[in-house]
Amino acid sequence: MSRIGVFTCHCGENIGATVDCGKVAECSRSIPGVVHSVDYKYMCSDPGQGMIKEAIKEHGLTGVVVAACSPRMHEPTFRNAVAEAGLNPYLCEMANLREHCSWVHEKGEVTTEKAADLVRVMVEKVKHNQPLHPIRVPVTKRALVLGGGIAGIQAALDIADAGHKVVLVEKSPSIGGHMSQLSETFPTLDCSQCILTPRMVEAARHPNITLMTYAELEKLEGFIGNFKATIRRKARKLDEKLCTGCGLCIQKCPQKKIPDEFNEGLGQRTAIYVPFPQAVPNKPVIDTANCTFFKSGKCKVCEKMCPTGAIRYDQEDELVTLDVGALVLATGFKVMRTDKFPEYGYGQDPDILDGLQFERLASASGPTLGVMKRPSDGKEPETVVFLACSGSRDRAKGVPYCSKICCMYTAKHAMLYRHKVHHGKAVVFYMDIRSGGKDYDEFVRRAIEEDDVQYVRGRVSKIHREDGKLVVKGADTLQGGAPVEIRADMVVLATAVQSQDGSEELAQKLHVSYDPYHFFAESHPKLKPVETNTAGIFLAGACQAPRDIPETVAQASGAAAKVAALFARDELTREPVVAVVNRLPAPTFSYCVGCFLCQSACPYQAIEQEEIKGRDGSVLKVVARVNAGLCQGCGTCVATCRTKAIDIQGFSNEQIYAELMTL
Amino acid sequence: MDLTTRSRELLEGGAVKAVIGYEAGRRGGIRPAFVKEAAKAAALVFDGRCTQNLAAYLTRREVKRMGRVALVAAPDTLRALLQLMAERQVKEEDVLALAVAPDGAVTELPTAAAVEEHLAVTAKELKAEDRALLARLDAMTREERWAFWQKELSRCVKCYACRNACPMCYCGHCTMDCNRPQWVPVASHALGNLEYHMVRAMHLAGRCVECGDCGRACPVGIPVHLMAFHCQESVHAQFGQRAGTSAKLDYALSTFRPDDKETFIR
Amino acid sequence: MAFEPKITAFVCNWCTYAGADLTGTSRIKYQPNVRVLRLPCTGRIDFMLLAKAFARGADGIIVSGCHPNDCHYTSGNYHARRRWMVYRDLMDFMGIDTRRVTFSWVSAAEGARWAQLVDEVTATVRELGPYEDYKELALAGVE
Amino acid sequence: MRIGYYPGCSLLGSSREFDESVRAVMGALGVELVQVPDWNCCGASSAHVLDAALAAALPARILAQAAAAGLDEVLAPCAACYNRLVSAQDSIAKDPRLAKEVEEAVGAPAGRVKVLNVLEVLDRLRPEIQARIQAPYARKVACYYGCLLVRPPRVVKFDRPEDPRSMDLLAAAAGATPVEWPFKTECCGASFSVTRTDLVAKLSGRVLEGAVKAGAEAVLVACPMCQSNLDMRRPEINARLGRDLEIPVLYITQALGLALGLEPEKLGLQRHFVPALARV
Repeated sequence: MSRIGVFTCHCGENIGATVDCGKVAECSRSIPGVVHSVDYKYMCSDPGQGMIKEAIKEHGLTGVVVAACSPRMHEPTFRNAVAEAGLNPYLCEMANLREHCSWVHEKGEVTTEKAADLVRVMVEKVKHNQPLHPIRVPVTKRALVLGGGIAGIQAALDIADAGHKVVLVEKSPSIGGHMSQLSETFPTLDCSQCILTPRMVEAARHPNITLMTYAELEKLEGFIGNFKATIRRKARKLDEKLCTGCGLCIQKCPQKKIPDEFNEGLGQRTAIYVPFPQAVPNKPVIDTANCTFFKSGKCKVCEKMCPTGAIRYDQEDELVTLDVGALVLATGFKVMRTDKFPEYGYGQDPDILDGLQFERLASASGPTLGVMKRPSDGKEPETVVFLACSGSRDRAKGVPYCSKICCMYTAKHAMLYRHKVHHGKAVVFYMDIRSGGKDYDEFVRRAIEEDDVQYVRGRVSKIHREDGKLVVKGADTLQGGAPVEIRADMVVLATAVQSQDGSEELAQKLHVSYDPYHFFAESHPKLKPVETNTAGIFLAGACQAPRDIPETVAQASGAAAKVAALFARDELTREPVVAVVNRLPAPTFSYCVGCFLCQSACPYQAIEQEEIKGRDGSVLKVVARVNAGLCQGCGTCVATCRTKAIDIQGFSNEQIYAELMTL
Repeated sequence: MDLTTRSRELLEGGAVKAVIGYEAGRRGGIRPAFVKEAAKAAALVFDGRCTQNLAAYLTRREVKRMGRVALVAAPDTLRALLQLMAERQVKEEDVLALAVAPDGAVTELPTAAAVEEHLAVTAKELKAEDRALLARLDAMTREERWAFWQKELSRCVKCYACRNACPMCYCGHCTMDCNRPQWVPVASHALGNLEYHMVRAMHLAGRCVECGDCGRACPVGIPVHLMAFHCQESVHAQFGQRAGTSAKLDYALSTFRPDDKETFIR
Repeated sequence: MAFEPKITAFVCNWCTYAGADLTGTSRIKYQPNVRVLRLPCTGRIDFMLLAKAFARGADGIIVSGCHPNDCHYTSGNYHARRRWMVYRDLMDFMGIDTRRVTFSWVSAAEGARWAQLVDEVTATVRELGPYEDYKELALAGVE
Repeated sequence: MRIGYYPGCSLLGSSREFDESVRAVMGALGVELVQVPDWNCCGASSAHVLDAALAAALPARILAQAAAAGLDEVLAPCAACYNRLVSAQDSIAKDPRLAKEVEEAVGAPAGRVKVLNVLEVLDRLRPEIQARIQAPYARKVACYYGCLLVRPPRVVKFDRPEDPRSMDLLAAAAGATPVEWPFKTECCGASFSVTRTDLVAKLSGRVLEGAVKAGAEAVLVACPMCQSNLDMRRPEINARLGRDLEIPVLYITQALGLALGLEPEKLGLQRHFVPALARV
């Protein structure tokens, strides 16, 4: 027999002014099963909580209803209080008299009646509550960081410095990411590689960090604290242990005409290559699609040249399985390519570049060694036009969002160009200048005022080539939309920042949500910016949204702090609001008939198949089982189950039915 | 090869433990037959009168215990067989479907793929009388439909013949049997009857192969099958899939498309 | 006494319940006819609950959760939406008055929208009057 | 092949040679053109800036007439007519209220007749064209599409909006060598032809100059307005450019007709202001 206590709170005037709390307490006293009902000014205060604890002991309560504010506000408070009095905390429920009643209705009998109804509903629910116990899961104290750009490097270093093991997985042959391609960085114009490469080396040398470059995540199973990740280590065709990185193979490789990804196609590389001289690890890979030996069966120059005999043509991809407790996603971004711009010639003109290509052109380690030469003929460009918002904020291009970094890097580009070509003319077409950030606007002003970059507010409708020049046609909206035509030698499109290729597939592999543009979705836009909706998977950098370097680094450290906090514990406890499949004695075993139609309803793949075996080992029945570590308690499976075999703790069929039948 | 000869071979060779088919019953009727001995295979018949969906027997414990069986199957039986495979109630290797052509020739369909292929050429079509009644209901006002069903369901005695006849009603523990909480009242009164039939229809949405056996089983002649048909047609119209078309069919109500159209949601 | 409809609302914890909390915090007033039942997710809302709400004498029902894409559990609302698409069809087929059932998305940020929704539904159902058909039926269940 | 035919006003007047050459080429390729009975003005140039309902109703009536005559597809060679017909269909499809209004005005629903431009129809016939070439039109040509055939892309859904290809492929089929040039869809000045000849001279002048610079010996068009502006306004253009450009402007159907061995007079080549006959 239930012995329920009802505690009605006035919340000062908040409830008391519109609801007759005394009457609510009195009505509640007459509900069958209620043995104690009081009202008090502030239930959440110390004396208020004391009243609840006292009553539990004095009346031997088996359930508590606190009629006060929203459970989203004070449920933990009252459940703790109840637990302190020795009652299972999950035997306490709250009736929401404040947000759902007193604050939204006028003072009067109807409102008091509604308040009494709300209490009655919760009393009937709590009668069907079961004592529940937090779920404990162990934690594997090793993190997996996906993506070896600055976000991944920073996150890995911070986690490693906190004393935990990290595996840093990067899909290309070297860590470094986009930042390693940049020439100089805004707003300080310090050389990107000079500040990045020490961190790359640090990551490689850190005793807690294992680097896996030229590798990708194949599969992820498990749940927070207990993930099992399968990594595909792509075949470098090289024994990394033997290779000393001397580079002889690269020098002698006869295949030298392959467009160089690191230089964004502006340079060429060999078939056996390291992406750039400062690569970490400094171990080459063989690009089998372009290698003469792999294409024709003849060559093997690299094998002949290698002083340590490290070349392995027959090496295969290798699958490695890792137990990890947390993941940091730091897979970065890509930029829209110029071929997406029909109005600017479908990417056919070699002198129309995207921002990353310009970075390589301006970089001291780039294909021109930092000398301004336009790609078509190697001449020094005398007029360069920069187009901000190329593709961004443009619904027709499918990118309605702002790419965030372009205003700043366009100013930087124009500035770098002016520093290198003193007599050159730099023109920027822009929509707005968005330069929020420390020292950012000052930087843009410097470009305009000190470096004489001409800023034209307007869009460019067309670029075509005429008499060896690129004719850039636009409008100057500050001059009443007057047509502007500039004959340029080179055009740089600040193309949109987009989610990395394969983001959608990766998100689905990991069961994290993503936005319509395939950027990974944070758990809460303001309060949980580095968490995903999947516990134990965190976000860092531009895989979530366009970001600049300082923001990326800050977020990476944030994600690392979350991982470190998770790893500070040996065990995790989770709310026991999870689904459970009922179990019965033989021969029924469970109401579950094993149709598993609930399986696809589960957003977390938490429903497994369990074989119930007889003494002889034969399978008697296959039924569903919920992995409590994976289950997040949405209850979609419950509504799907025809036999009512599956139910959810805390919101069980009996509880909800009892609530409904009270109305 | 005809049904009897083939059945005899299958039983003699031990390829199957039983042939589930039809035989002549009393007064010129037809009844299901479970032939376990080759000698009795001669009793098997297959003609237009053989409408009962024999797939309903496949999930019975007694049949499951037999081992591999051959199943004399009309198209709806085959659909039910595929749906049962999709719902993991029947294993591909446990059933050999025997489709009988009008001339008596037997086609053996040993795999799900073979069944799917066989069915792919026969489009599912509702019977003219069912279509007519559905159209009539569709043309009614809401109030008329309410009155129609109230009148029909007032005859329901909750004998569960419809549930027993249905190949998809294999749940050991039906929602109707659930008493904690007692979702649906046990007694056969207006509320319980409506709730029972709506639950059944919803539970068949996306799963019903539209064989109509539930309606034929009803002793008081309620067109109970139309409720399931309606749900099934709703699933087909909105999500573009039919139950019993593939042994790997995803359940329409536990899958989704983000762009499912939501005209009525505010 | 004038007819006051009884409205039962099934809402998810993360969006609509939180949205209704915000209505309170913002002190936006609305009709007191609604009784809210909190569930973790719209995916948890069994169609049977809607049937039982009518059986218990509800004149109107609100079912509300997170907007598409916003589900706390990623996809519970998508599953719920499919279920409702079919169940609403079935209700209509059986002659149940679907004007009395309102499906809606109300996010945690839409406090004003929740108030507006409750007011609109209350007004609509008040106009429709008590759900006599179902009440008669429910009486049969009492015996 | 049997296809509906909507000539529109230009093809009866200022651009008779377009009508003549379309009919000649289609005849040579065995296509039967069935004129839409009792057709009316498409509303081009003015209706759509004055009255949205009228701009939809005029094309709707044409299409209703076509549907009533049992036609599934209608060829509208004039690019302006084509654009109006397609745009009206689009706005009617998107706006049920407009659809109702138009249906009341016309007395019949707009129907589902597919509207095709001349390049679309010829593109289907490319294999036949290639097979019947008798006198390859072996010249360097600049294919000039103008604006109406490809814009707005979401409505007309034809070819690549900024760098269309279909005419180039047809010209190549006729034995010509299409040049790469940046003015394929540049504005010719269109209906300013009458009111602001100075603007037309400037805009069309750039187009022509571009074609010449790219090495073209002829400009090919598929729009009466492009043709008149580049051809009829040549004196103004030349005056403005201070040059004496003599490059002829042919309809794609005229070039194809020549390649198919049809007589120049049948293709209306004698009607041009800038002598085309002498140079073909």
